[in-house]
Amino acid sequence: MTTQNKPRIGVYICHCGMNIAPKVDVEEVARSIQTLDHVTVARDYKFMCSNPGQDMIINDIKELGLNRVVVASCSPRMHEKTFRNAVKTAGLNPYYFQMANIREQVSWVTKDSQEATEKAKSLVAAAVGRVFFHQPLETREVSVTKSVLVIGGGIAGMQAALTSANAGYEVYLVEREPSIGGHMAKFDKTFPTLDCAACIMTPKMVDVLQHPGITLYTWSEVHKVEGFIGNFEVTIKKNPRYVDEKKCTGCGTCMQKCPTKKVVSEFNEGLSFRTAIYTPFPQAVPNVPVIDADHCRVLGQNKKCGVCVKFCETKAIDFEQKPEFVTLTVGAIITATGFQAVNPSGMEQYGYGRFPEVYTSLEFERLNNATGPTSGKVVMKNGKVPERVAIVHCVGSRDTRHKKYCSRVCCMYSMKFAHLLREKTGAEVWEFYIDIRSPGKLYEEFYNRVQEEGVRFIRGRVAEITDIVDDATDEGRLTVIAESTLTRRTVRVPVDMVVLSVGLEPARGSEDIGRLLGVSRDGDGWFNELHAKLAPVATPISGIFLAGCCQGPKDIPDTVAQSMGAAGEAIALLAKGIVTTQAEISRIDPDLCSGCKSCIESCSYSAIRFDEARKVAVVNEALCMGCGSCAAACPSSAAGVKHFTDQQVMGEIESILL
Amino acid sequence: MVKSMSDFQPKIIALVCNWCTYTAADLAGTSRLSYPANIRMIRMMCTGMIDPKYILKAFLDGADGVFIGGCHPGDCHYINGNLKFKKRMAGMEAIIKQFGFDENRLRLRWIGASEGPEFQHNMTDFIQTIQDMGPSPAQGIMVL
Amino acid sequence: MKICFYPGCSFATSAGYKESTEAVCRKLNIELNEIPDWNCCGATVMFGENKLRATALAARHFALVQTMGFEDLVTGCNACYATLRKAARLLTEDQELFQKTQEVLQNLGLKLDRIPKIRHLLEVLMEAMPDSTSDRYKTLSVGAYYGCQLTRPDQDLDKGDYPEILEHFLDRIGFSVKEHSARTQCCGASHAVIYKNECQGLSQRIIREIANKGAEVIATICPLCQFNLDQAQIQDNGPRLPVTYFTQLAGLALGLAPAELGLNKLLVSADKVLTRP
Amino acid sequence: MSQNDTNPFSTIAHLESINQCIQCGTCSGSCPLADLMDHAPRELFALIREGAYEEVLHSNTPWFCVSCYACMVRCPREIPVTDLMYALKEVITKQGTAPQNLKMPDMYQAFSRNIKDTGKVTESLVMARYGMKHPMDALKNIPLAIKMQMRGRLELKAQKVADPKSIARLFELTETSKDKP
Amino acid sequence: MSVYAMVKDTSVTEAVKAALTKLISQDLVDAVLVAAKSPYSALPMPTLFANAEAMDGIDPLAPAAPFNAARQAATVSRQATGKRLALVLRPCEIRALIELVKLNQCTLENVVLIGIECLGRMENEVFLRHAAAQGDVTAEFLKNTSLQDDITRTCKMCEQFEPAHADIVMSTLGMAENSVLFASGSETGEALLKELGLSPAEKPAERETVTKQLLEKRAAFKKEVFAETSEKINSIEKFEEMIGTCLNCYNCRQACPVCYCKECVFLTDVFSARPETLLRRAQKRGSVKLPTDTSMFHLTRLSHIAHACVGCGQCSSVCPSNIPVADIFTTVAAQVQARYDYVPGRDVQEPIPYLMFEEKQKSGEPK
Repeated sequence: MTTQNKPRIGVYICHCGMNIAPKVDVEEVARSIQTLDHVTVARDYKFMCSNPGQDMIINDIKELGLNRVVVASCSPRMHEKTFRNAVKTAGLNPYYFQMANIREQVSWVTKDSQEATEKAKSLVAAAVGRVFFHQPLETREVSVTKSVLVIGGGIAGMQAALTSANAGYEVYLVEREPSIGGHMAKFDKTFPTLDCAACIMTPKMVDVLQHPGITLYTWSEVHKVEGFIGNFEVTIKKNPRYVDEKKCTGCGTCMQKCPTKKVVSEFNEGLSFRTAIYTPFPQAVPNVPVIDADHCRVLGQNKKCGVCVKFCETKAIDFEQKPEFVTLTVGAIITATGFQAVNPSGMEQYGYGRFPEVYTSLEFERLNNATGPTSGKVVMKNGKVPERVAIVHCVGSRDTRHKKYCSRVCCMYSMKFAHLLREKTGAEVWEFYIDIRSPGKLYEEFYNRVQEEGVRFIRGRVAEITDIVDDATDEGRLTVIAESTLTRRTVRVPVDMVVLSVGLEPARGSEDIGRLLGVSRDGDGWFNELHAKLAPVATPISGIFLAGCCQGPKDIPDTVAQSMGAAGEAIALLAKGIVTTQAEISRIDPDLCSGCKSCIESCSYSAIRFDEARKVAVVNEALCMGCGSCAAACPSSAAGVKHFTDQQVMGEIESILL
Repeated sequence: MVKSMSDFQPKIIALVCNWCTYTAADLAGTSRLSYPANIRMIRMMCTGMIDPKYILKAFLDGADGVFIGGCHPGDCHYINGNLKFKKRMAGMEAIIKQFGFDENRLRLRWIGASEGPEFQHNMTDFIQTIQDMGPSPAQGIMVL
Repeated sequence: MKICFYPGCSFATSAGYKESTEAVCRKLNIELNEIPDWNCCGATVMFGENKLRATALAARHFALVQTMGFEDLVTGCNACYATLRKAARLLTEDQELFQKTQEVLQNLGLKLDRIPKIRHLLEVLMEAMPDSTSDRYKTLSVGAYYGCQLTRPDQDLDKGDYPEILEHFLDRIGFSVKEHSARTQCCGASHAVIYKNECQGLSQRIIREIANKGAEVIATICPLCQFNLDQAQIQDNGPRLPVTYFTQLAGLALGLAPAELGLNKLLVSADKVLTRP
Repeated sequence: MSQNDTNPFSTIAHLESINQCIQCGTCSGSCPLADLMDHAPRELFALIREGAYEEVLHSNTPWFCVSCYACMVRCPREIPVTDLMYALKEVITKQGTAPQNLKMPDMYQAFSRNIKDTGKVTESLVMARYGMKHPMDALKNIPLAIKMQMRGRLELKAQKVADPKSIARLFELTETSKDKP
Repeated sequence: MSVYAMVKDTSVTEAVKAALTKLISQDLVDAVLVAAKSPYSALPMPTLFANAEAMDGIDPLAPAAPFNAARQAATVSRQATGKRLALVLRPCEIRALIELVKLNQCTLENVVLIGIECLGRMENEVFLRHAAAQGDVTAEFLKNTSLQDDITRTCKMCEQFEPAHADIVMSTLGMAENSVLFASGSETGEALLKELGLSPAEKPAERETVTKQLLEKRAAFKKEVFAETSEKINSIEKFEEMIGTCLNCYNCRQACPVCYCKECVFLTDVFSARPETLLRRAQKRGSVKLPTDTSMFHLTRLSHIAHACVGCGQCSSVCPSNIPVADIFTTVAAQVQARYDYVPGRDVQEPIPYLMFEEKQKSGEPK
């Protein structure tokens, strides 16, 4: 409170028609407030929020030189904005204003009018005591860089990138595998319409590659993220491909000639091998191979080889490539890091890893896929077509020892598998389930169709899979044991092949991405959305959004819809181009700050960074939500929320009690 | 229960969070749920913003009771501001108790934005509790 | 090494478990301090009749162990192991049960303060047995059979459905071990004695699986499992596999003679397998 | 699950965990003797939840539990199925409602009586006492008994603790009845 | 398992000097902060030595500490300088230092903590009186129980006289005359002891009994003080009587090692009362003593550091009005620390209670 603008307070008591006046003696309140220090004028009026009411304030400010205004009327949640605008139009900073709620919290809830009047006087005095310490506040605009970073190149990341780019914004898509496509690229068909995954996805992948607005970084990782909404400085680490993307034509000769043939193919879920120089699958985008340094004879065991160099017509092979770091500024970040399948070897009773004919769902997808290890023919390891196959639902899901949640997609993909088996092999299919969950559009109809195709649905969670057979003729087969709860029989079904419908868990490395971005994760490792219903794609860190399974298990339709939603939020931010910071946010006085970082520990929005040079904490105004946790944690009150300072709050308390 | 010391009118400071308890208070108002006029409410953006010295100042300046109203855990507009304040409560209670203020003169309750009736009940109940307890020991003595 | 040992009711009448355990412990100079005046642990019966009584029956030993000044209590039978561990768990979880049990034992002149750690004889030998120095038994292929209650319900010694510690042990002391899928399948326990026909299949299934996987001998760690697998073979015409105790095999590995190990007490004789050079 | 006074199982520890049962059948699928049971273990939980106490009291299911714990380690809701089977047997024994012709309760009775009398279990004596109620069953075991005798594994003399009266005293002190659980 | 060594010399002070000077002469550390007599006063002050010869006046076992040296130790270890530093501190000073590390005020990086088994300190003027009477107060103090009764009231109730967090511990309890026991408290400590080449020794048996007796005596006195103090301040009026002579000089804040604020909020304009506020308070209450907010100061300071109070007693020592501030603060601190099951200085990884708010919580009543 500088000396030249010595407070001159105007107080206005509203009748609010019949809502305040009869119960609260507004004249008496005005009279008593007039006696308080620094109160220049105290009036009462029938409808303060009406135009004449507001004009009264504006005129008083102009004529009487008021520099503080108090209105005692309804709840500030109703008309604080209205009166602040009035004060502003009179040329006074809108934050030189305070309301006293004498309607909802006095006249409407107090029986005796004498008591109501006393309470009103006390609350108005409190408002006067507070407004005395008010400071002029401004909101600030922060410009937003018109570009988006998308982390993860699966269907979610691709969709988010395409929608954002189609809105005309620069998009940087980072994918750590050699090609975009994610898990969906591994699928053969997708439920419920049995579209072929490649048919609906490859066009999108090509769009991403060719879209002028999208810069694609595959075989790369996000290395560091700094800054805040509108101004994120992102460092991307491009791992060496040892193949020059510009020169390579994707002819594939190097991959045929490479002598190292026995590397386990991650893309084929370990069911087949690949060479040291490889693309994960034929329709890879970009169609440029990478050299797996560990297994390459030259890079890994520094032996002499160079077969690929010899056969590459465009001389694209370059063993000297080093990791490159690219830094760029983006306005928004969309996380689409996806999921990975739960590893069922922790459930010994299912024998995964011990019995060769027990497959996980992703492995079975590869068996079905034309580019898979068996070129789409569903055959056992011995090459024969299975005559009877069991599909086991809820493997690792809905189980407090593993994943207590339902992974939402396994019932539907299990039924898809049953259909493919019936169609391709005519094998007898036994599907063991607890509850069929088919909630989406055409989902129940798909379940019905699979029933029609003669799939045997047994309601019972599989207790055990064993290679002990009850009758000798089933030698070499696996026996699936479960209680068929609807017929109260324990069924022991000899089968040739078992498919474990494993649940979903967060992708490997999502913990690091969470730490890089400051986005917290729930008990199961999925990223926390800001609000499950009101802000499902936002995170507590403004400017960072979530798309797809990284926020929780979901099927492809929901993933694509959510990705478009996340892109929508990002576009809204970029389109506006500016972010107006709140006025009532925290400020840390560098002279008082002892550098103890208690405020940083308390801040849930990672909105305070530590200036190592000056050894003080500094608020990032664009991220601060004004919650005040830092103010309460700071003993010296170096940290304080503007408009809720110690003086203001204690001024209010003191005016009530003394 | 006969109203003891009927002439004693407690003065109670209520520090409440804007998003939940203050909204519930407004709702109690619009639903015309009346309660005694001893409460003086101060609007904070979050209970996580309440500095311990506000509570000490209230008691030393003669408040007979201090009520803190916040959002239910999990509903906090700022994720976990309410839990930050709850962690300080134990320490505050120990301090005021040692200096002769009954621990129950300080009360923390979660009141959601839609809980108008609960708000009314909490106000009436707390006022009655303080009424029974009688004036604060800091009343009528010179606090240095 | 000194251990406090709880033999259990079927130790003496077993097919050489007592003899082989004592012989092996003598050889490895492990001092077997048998609890004096031990009583029946109640096995799978008493907890089905009266929880307090079953706990008291088991806890009587905890008081005796305390007076003997031991921290751990070792037993060789899965049923005793599971029952004693269940009583120990209940006493630590349920304060009221602990007080009531204390009162009952006080009445019998016993003081219960501390609950010992219950360990299986296999754990003791896993630490004490030296690695094999000869490959005399490398040609003898053994199937390890755990029964149910060593690794269930707590799964702290090893995984409940697919344990491997007995395999590692037998391999380390010089036998050739055959993997199989019946390692924790149930042999029918006490029901096999009363419902012979209904439970016959359980034991035969286990023996067939171990034989199919190429084992010539079965190693067990519980008197009841040994009894069921042994007597199930004299009824049917399936494969003949001698059902030994892991302590008997350990004895052989230490160079002790079969006679000292009570191997003559098996129903399905092991002579043919053991006399091979 | 109505906690009214007619629920004879209300004293069982952790009984409330059966509220989480999703009737998935893993326990019965894992149970070695499920085929001999009139109800699957999960069915008993459903019956208790619906208040059909009589049907549970007269069920033979708990008496076929071999206590192998396979159900307990695999239950996706971590319900202590085996412990609950023991507790059900305790209530059924006290209520005296086990099915009449069932062999296992009589075996358990003989087993328990042998402990009460001597403090230990001597298999032959338990089989003898059990044989009084089920002579045919006992006789079937004679050939096996002879084989055991030939290998010196048949103990006919009762094994005893030093002071059997103290064990009998233990039984008295832990006596609980239907109305005083 | 700790490693022990023993040094015997003409006096305890010489014994300590013999060992500590080696730290620099054998280039094990670059500097040592240890209490030492300056040429100008017998009162030992924390002094930073960089060469062995200068360490002549060191006397860390002297029963005197002008202030809690944690604050000085924190200034020299504000951030890692790459230099190896040995800090010779009392248990309450080490515990305060650990709290300051948690508050990012200093670091333990390449710092060696040499803890003293502290048998208590005297008020400065009492120590100086004894120093005037006989030369080597330290030796006399260890022998003569009457001198031991002259230690401050707060020291008489201190149960944590064994340093917990130290790499090396120097102790005298139960030792023969003129000899000091060196015990290792960590691997670094063990390595240093070996480097110093002190003659290994066994822990004397009677140390056990002597320590136990002292602990019981201190615990009993502490109980007594807590009960007495709690009784004396269990109403706001009684508290006012206790602080009736407080001058708002804020010495107690200045001396407190864990009161780390660069500028106390009570010195900022938040608490500089304005004329009309004072007038209004006087109108409402009839009168107002100046300076105001005295109770507010003590209670607010309590709410800031009650969890971190290490019971060093310096606040009482520096109070010009001889108010038993330490009695009040240790009594309340014990209650607050018990409620959070938090022991200041116990473990540098143990977070400050207020900064650990559980994420998920059942929504039931918060009480």
